[in-house]
Amino acid sequence: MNIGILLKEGPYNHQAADTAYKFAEAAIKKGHTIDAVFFYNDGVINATKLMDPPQDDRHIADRWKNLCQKHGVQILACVAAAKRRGINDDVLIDCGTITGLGNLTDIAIRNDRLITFGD
Amino acid sequence: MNIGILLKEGPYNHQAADTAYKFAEAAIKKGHTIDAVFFYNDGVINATKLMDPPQDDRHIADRWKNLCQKHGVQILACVAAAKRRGINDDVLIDCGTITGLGNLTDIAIRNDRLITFGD
Amino acid sequence: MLNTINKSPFANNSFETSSRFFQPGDPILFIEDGVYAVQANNKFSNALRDILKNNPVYALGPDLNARGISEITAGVKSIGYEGFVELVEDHQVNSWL
Amino acid sequence: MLNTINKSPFANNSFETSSRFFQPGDPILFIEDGVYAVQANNKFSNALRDILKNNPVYALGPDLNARGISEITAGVKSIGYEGFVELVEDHQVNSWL
Amino acid sequence: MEEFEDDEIVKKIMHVMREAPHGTIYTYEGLEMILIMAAYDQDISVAFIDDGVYALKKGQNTEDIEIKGFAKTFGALDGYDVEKLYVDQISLEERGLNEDDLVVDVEVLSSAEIGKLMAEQDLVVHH
Amino acid sequence: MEEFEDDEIVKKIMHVMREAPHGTIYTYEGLEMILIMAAYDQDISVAFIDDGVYALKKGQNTEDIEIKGFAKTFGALDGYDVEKLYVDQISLEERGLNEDDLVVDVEVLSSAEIGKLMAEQDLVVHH
Repeated sequence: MNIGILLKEGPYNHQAADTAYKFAEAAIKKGHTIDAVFFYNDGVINATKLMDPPQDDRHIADRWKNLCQKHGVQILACVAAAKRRGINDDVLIDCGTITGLGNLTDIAIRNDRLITFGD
Repeated sequence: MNIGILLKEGPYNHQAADTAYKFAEAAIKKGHTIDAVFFYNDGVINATKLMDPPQDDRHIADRWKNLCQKHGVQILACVAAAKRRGINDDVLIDCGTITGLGNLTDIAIRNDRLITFGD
Repeated sequence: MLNTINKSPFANNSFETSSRFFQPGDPILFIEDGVYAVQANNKFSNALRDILKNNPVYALGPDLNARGISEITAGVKSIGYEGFVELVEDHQVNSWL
Repeated sequence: MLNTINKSPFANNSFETSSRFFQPGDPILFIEDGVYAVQANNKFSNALRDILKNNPVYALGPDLNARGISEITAGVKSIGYEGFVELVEDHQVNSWL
Repeated sequence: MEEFEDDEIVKKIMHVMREAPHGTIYTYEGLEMILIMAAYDQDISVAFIDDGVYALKKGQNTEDIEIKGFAKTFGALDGYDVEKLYVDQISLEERGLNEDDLVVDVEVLSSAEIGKLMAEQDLVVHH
Repeated sequence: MEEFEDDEIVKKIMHVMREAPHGTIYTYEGLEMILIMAAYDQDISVAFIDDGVYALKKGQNTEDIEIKGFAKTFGALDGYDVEKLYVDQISLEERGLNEDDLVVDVEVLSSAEIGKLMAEQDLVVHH
């Protein structure tokens, strides 16, 4: 099954980013394809490579990068939402892309599911 | 009167950053001193100079910069909260400082008020 | 102590909870989405009238206007950001989030 | 359609509201702070029992464990992230935020 | 499902507004998403539930909080081919509002009726 | 107020926990703030209200959600000279909990009693 994920909150402040990741991991393990994780609203903060959590904590930006590099999951941040919150190509995580809501619409159309995580 | 402000949510996503600013503006107009605006939790996102909202919208990072440059208001972001969310000196707004919670404690001690804005 | 409430009472329990903690005479200020509490004739009007017996109640005018709330419960006073500052001059602040 | 609920029912009205919209047979899945709704013998247990008459109800086990909830309302099934995926295989998703 | 078919697929997509406007950006950024998806010729509907109904309230003037208002855009959604606007009756009544208080013509439905429409969707997105 | 006096001033600061743990970071980052402020020898108290009481629930195991737990730190706050822990009785009862369910000894008070303590503070911070 082909699945898209829409993530509407930033990392650490809300559990949404964690649940979205754990869901994606479990779906891939069961043989499904995660087409894309699309960051919207404060979700775009997930896309910064400057994230630097304590060593003994999970690294949320690295999770997205790994999903992208190892499993071909597109990691996308909405450009309008990103600009409001100071996310641009200078700080974008490797393998991530800043894109438009048209791309989200394509994701909604071409996948069997689009699942929202937020707060 | 000497006033500190604690801001716990990021710009645009929550009105807290707007209310905090409008309050600070009104307090200064009435002759009070705003000692500092301290960003905590997602509030640290207020401190990025990469913020680039639509031209016809208010520019929240510039508001903080102006408070600092024109009215001597310290603009401070908690280092631990900032690191989790990808805010460091590379993207910090002019006149802003990344600092620790000890500094917030000093602000709480030396001011007549510490007022929290959040969500 | 000045109590501020910034959440819609329909969505969040901050209004209901905070009212258990108010001391007589404490001013209450509704800001941001909190101002929906003072719209006239809604389901919080009775609770608000009870509070008004012991506490002065304010709502931030700019937030009322932004939300198109023109009629507010009798006894509630609409103030601007200057009025907010004046309340802070006289009271410590308890910002219910 | 799978309905997910992620907010504490004590703090937010998403559980109360969403239950007006459930269709018979729709599975309901509580995740994150939403799982407080299924703690045994709390004030939402009766509402939950009504829902259980027409809908299968699940709660995410990792979220229950994180919050120290060991006893849950009878009839509610604790599942892992794999179980969440299985529900998604069978249903479109309505994530109440 | 192949790429070239995308243009021909029309999905039923319902956007749910359940938050109050202005206190958070969800309603506003949700509206931006609706406008884009509508431009892709999808079958869009919008349901206003709980505090979401306040997004449609007449007389909103955001000048003094310096946040961009958007009630007018909701009022003009039919110009973007978004014509299915559903309002939850209980949500309206609980807030002491009626249809005359809203900036646009809507269909006021029971929660059960909106629930049935939700069940027919390919996608439901909450804002 | 002059700089050199700072060390001598002891302010009464109450931290209010009103959010559930783990779903958001407020309780955890709030705890970090409490620990720092306590190190500055301030007169710290913590009030647990509404879902905030869940922060003290026994048996929390966050391993499977991979988020750092912190119930133990709440249980050890007296080691940081934070000894005034107040729990709102109604909040506890509404959640079907009692003192035995909590990781630490607390003072269970009525809302009115906690309200009186709030009125005595120099500063109240909600997390």
